[in-house]
Amino acid sequence: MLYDIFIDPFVQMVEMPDFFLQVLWEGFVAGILYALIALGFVLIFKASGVFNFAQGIMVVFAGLTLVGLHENGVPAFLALILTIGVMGVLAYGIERVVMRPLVNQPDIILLMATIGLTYFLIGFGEFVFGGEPKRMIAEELGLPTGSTAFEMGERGLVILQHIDIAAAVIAIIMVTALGIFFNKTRIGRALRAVADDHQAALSVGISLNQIWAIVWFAAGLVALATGIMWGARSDVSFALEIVAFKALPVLILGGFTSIPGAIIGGLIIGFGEKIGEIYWGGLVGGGIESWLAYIIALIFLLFRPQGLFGEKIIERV
Amino acid sequence: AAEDGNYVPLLTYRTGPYAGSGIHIANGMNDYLQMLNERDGGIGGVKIVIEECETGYNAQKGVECYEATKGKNAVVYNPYSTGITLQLIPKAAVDKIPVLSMGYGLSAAADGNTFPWVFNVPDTYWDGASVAIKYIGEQEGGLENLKGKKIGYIFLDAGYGREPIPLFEQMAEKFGFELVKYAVPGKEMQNQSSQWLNVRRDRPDYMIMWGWGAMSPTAIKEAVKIRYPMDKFIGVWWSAGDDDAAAGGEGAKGYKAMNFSGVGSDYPAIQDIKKLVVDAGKSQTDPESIGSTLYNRGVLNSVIIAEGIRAAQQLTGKKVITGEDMRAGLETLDLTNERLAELGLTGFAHPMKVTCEDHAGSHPVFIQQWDGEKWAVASGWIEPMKDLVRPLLEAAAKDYAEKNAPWPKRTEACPN
Amino acid sequence: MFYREAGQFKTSYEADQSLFPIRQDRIGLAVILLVAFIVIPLTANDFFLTSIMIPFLVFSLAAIGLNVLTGFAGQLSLGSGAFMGVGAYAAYKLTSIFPDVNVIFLVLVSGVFSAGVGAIFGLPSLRIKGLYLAVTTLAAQFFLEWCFIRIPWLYNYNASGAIEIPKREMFGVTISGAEATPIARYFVVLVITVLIAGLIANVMRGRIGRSWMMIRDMDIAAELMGIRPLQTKLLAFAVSSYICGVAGAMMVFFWLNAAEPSSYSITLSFQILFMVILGGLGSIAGSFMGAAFIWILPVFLKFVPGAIGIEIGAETVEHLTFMIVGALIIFFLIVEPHGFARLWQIGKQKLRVWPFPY
Amino acid sequence: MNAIISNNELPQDDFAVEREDLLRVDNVSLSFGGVKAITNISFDIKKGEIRAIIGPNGAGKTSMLNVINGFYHPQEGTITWQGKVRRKMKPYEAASQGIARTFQNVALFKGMTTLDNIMSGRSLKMRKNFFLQMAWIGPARTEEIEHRKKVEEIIDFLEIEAIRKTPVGRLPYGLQKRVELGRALAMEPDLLLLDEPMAGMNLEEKEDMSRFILDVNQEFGTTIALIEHDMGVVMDLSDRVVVLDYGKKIADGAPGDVQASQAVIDAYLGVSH
Amino acid sequence: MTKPNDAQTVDAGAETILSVNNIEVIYDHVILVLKGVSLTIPKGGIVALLGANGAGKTTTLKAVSNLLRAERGEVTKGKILFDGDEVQSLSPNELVRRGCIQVMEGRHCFGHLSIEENLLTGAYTRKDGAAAVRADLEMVYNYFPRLRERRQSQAGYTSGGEQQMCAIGRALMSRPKMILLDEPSMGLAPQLVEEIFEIVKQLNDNEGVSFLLAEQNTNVALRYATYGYIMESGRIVLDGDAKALRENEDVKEFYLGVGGEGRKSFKNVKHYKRRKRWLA
Ligand SMILES: Nc1ncnc2c1ncn2[C@@H]1O[C@H](COP(=O)(O)OP(=O)(O)OP(=O)(O)O)[C@@H](O)[C@H]1O
Ligand SMILES: Nc1ncnc2c1ncn2[C@@H]1O[C@H](COP(=O)(O)OP(=O)(O)OP(=O)(O)O)[C@@H](O)[C@H]1O
Ligand SMILES: [Mg+2]
Ligand SMILES: [Mg+2]
Repeated sequence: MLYDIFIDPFVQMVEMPDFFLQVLWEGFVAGILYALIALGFVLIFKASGVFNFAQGIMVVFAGLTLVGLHENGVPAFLALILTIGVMGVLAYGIERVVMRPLVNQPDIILLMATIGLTYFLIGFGEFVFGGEPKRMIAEELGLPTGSTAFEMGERGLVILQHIDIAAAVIAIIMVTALGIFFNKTRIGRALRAVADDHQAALSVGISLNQIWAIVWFAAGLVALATGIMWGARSDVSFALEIVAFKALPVLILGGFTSIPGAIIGGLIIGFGEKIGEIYWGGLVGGGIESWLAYIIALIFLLFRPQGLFGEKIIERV
Repeated sequence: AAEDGNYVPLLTYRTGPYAGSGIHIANGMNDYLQMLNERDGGIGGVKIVIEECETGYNAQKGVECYEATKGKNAVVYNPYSTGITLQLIPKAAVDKIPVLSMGYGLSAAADGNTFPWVFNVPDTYWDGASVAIKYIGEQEGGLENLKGKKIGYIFLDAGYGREPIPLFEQMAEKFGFELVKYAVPGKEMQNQSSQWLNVRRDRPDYMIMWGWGAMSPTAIKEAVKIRYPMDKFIGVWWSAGDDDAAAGGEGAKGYKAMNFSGVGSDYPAIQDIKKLVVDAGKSQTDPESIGSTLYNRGVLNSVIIAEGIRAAQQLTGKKVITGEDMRAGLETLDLTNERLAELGLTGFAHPMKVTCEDHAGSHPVFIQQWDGEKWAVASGWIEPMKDLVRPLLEAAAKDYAEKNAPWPKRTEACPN
Repeated sequence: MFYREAGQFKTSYEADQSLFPIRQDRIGLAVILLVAFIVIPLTANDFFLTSIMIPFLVFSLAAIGLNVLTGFAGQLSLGSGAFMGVGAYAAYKLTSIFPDVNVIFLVLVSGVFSAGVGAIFGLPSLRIKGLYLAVTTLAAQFFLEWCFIRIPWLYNYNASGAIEIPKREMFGVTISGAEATPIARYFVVLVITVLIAGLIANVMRGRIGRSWMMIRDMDIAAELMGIRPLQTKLLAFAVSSYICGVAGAMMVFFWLNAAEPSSYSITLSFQILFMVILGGLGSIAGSFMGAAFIWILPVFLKFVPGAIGIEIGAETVEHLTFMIVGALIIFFLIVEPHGFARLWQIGKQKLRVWPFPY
Repeated sequence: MNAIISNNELPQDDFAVEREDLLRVDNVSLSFGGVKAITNISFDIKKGEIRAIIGPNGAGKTSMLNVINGFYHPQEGTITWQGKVRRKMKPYEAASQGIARTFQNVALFKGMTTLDNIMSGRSLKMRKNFFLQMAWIGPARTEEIEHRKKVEEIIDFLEIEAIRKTPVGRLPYGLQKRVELGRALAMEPDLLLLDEPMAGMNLEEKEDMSRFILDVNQEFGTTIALIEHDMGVVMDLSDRVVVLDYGKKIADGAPGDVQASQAVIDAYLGVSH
Repeated sequence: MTKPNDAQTVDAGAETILSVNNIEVIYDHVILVLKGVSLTIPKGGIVALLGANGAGKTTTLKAVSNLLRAERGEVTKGKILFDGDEVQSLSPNELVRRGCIQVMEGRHCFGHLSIEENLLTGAYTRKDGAAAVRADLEMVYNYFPRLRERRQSQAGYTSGGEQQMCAIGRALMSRPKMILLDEPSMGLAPQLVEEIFEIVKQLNDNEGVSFLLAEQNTNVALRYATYGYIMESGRIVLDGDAKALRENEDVKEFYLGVGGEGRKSFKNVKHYKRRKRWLA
């Protein structure tokens, strides 16, 4: 038993380095994909202190819109542009109908409002697109398919899916772009101000309406990217919404307000989860992935209650 | 609503995470019954009153649908979810409405003596599991050659996927192969890379899958990704959807699955459906999906319902029957080749017969293979290993009755 | 006009501290209880009892449980579904170990197990706060759910992996299992829910309830006034989980009859959370209102079109239901962010000044 | 009239000799990262006195109170409470030893009514357990009513009868401060720490508040440490004053003396009052 | 509303920067807080709004700056004119852009932002370039040297007074024409109180900024203000030139604490219940 826990896994890692590398790669890809979802959450949290429960469904919604348009004969790239437009309209609508009347309310109320939004989008999305899963038009969008295998040793093989590489590249570009946008611009500072105190932000002349429309739109774009990437992995269906839960530990681990935190958190969870499941999961019957991420996050939190890069929780009287 | 017809509530799901599979089933069930209404004016001269109730594959909503519809003289329930089936089993005897769980649900319910109100023709999961192993044995040139082989089992980590495990384990011992299990948690359906990494490491000779909803297409994609030989990958009949296989693209070519309902749309009855129902705009079915595996599965389900009603009408001489009549009818169900031919469904299914003792019947199953675009039959009818399955079934039924003591004794007379 | 407290004078602190100091409120409560205990049983059909009233009461109780933790003690929890599951599995095991003991007693005892589990998962709350605390409760949720699947002992090694409720009687009346009549089950659920709601209302107006609210409103100040944060939070976790556990056990024993692990999934946790927030954080009456909204409204919407003879597909109804419920959630939050309970209060206040506004 | 001596060796005046120390702070230093909030401060609070702590903004006054009731833990120095050196303790332990306070930024329990807020001050004095509370009838109720009587006295005393049932979040600032005082009083503390109790009040209200503070001090014999920026109030109410500036003590003594000190005028008062 | 009131606003438009006409404010749809309040602030004036706790000063200021909505309050009657335009329907940020900014009671700094970032958010609506903003930042630091020392600290951890300075400094950063100051002196050391009012005076003299001050510290407020209004229970009960108010016997007694025989000691205040009120 002790051997199984403390020695065997490491022996395996050394004996089958190709496989270990593959595990690391899968962990990396999973981490990147989680990070993409988490990024959407971070944007909105950073800008309003709202935990946007609807991010998961926005991912589905964006993916379905894209595929749905294509199915109706719109060329792939035009469909992409139209989808971006739809996300813009959605952002404006959310700002107008949900956020604006609820300014200055406690976080939990805003969270609840995004849950209402989730319900609405589920119903609306299924109403428009039906509940059937749809195939992502990855190829049509020019995303690479296929895979490359690297030989290692005699029978070793590390297989890299091109789509995964594309996902990683896109994620890194988005994170950098958003990071710069939010940290280096006037709007970035305003965002953080809004998250701290809506009323005070209003009083210094920050237009919450404008800020919210911008971030919801940005979150919509992230959702679209996420939808494309996740959709290419499995299918675009409402079941994808469940995957969004995976963003929670990532988010919490990285800290709700940090864009790099989303990536680092994603990677920690991705690596931890894959390695844990593959090398230790078998000991308890497998499937530990469903909670391992939370336990990893929990352990980190016990040392840093605000997450790795989160803003310190201010305690003062 | 039901005074002038036989009321058949259909618990379906066209929404939620399992909608991808559920929609086709729902369409198939609905269309066949409608076709009977259109073509024959129903069954035995009375119309079938069809009502769908959306469950979203959620047990609570399923029960709610049941409660809302049972009072309208429902004749039979098809829950299409193991979870809902389990809730309905004890209620069936009390409310006197049979439950037809075709090829799913509680395997033990095949024991008609313990579960007079539950039917799971044509097969239980244990039948399926035994067929899978038998087929692999055939591929290897005999069951004795299974010795030393490694067979992987990837399953949805829920009652559904776990049920076949005892039989697999028993067979592993008996035939000397090694069973490796890969559980896919429901929440991780679309995120199976760990499981498939493990498959890659363990290199099983064959893979068997018990998947549903979004799990199946994802698994097939992942299998393609790790370059698993697809012709050694066999799914249960619920992982046999066209969309499931299509998701894997080119690479999915060669994937196999068990099936017990016909492939394709060349059957006269199905052509009738197309003409009278779908083309007439009376259904939501996408014409292209007619003849797909899950659609046909839905059709077969309705065939059994219809035949059950007909049998009940003959048995009782009534036109509008009750749940109790239906139960008796189902127990005399005998779907012969001749009858299938009459129905315009020659070769659509293996003949099936229900007896009072055996509500499943362990009917033969065939294997189909994906050719990159559609399914093609890849084997003859394979008999389940009844000798293994039946004792297990009976033991399970006994166990169920004990655990749920006091479980009522069968009081229903055997109609034949 | 009708809702006036003028003229009602309280002469003792006892009277002032009673749960319903205003006479109209007392009358209202009496009417509600009368309806619940007499009118409904006399008039309702099976569907109403089984699909509306029983689930509504079970969910109300669960919402009260979560409200204790989130609404009163301010600790966000997304694990109530799993704690309900602990109660359900514990009760199931207890009935199979002690087949002769009264099942209601066992259901009430089962809550003790979830209280224990809840308290364990409450430990990190000393350090982790707010949304971050969600991670602990989520860990509880997913870990426990996994246990329900992976520990076959919990479901007596059933092949189906589910728990099924055996038939049990009390005073010669079958109260659990499929044969139990909806009326019998309704009464059991009603009595337990009303009882626990009453007891918790008592706790809330005393020292312990106050200490929870102190932690919620300003934990630092509470600590500076002598409240021990860990003890207080753990007690809240335990009490909340106890109630959720009992609700979970009732859910399978008196409503569903059988349950799979997925019955206690995160979806359930969220459902309960919605009820609490929409009903009003920190209000027991609100828990009932929230449960009514989240449970009864969709059922109602689902069967309305059929009842009034409109032909639309079952799934369209479902889609519309989702959209309407979603829109209503947002609508009500905009009208009154503090939930139905506050809406009700404001309504009363308006009534008080009626017909002269302000 | 004597010069203010700004180190720790204060001449013992009559007032100090008569009474014993309730609390002593010796050489306490506290810093946050680079910020030194308190540097090597010593002073004492005698039983029964009103001790004012004044100083410019950011001088470390609030931090001092936080140290006294255990919310901050100083890096150096000792605190002696009723003659015994106190170990590092949690705020709730300090509270149970009899230290109560009000806060600079009102820290009421926003979701509760005035009555409940003040009742919450009695938490430490109430004992009945969970199960008794559940039953309500019987001991728990008797206890509750007993304490309610005390609380009503306080409400009466502070003249806030009218807002008894109002949720405190809706009260104007000044009343919130008063409720907060009530809450602290309900703890029946030995030492009451008041952090700017009169900020944001007009004259009339300040007069009322002064009256309350004096009454508490005289009628209940409660020792009070008071931070306040209104010099009129400080001069009139306090027995002794300690002055902080940039975390250091710059003066300590009788109000009149302190007010006359040039160091205090430069650092704090500006134009003389 | 009466005719003269209307007439007044029309012809006063020229030199009035802000006029509040007979407004009513209701919170939560049921709590009537302001019962017809009218104020006029001349361009370049410093007007003090005095009154006891809960009189409605804060509410009046929020009504002007349109922050009531965020508190579920609304103006149900009356008109507010800023710089000649009706502003009730404008968003708060539009008001700031037009030059009317509020310093909220109770500080409301952005706790997670550093002091400097807090100040910079004040310049959010400005479009006149980074250099000008930097210059103003310098100006604020010169007014409040303490802030310069703490510029990198998170505002949430600074002392109460530091936060107050930060809030005022932040408002100055928007280069307003008019500032609504809600209890600026609260929690500030006496020296600083004087300084703040000196700053107010300077801004008023040099840049022509107008002020509406809600203050409890009547003494200082009336020294610096040109005009004063006294509120009670949601109504204006007295108004007049600051000088006249300072001389008013009632004001002297209840707000300035100088009865007939000079300042009385807080120690000797009698414990008596409510005193005379202008309104019963
Ligand atoms: N959000 C709110 N909801 C309900 N009532 C409120 C709200 N805000 C203020 N009030 C009420 O409005 C009245 C006026 O409050 P306001 O804050 O304007 O007074 P103020 O004159 O600024 O007092 P202070 O000097 O204490 O700041 C008070 O009675 C208060 O209870
Ligand atoms: N938790 C903390 N972290 C960092 N710095 C702190 C913390 N607490 C206080 N400080 C700093 O210590 C110094 C003293 O703060 P304190 O609150 O004690 O001042 P104060 O004397 O009460 O001032 P005021 O009269 O303005 O309230 C301030 O500069 C403040 O920024
Ligand atoms: Mg301070
Ligand atoms: Mg105010």
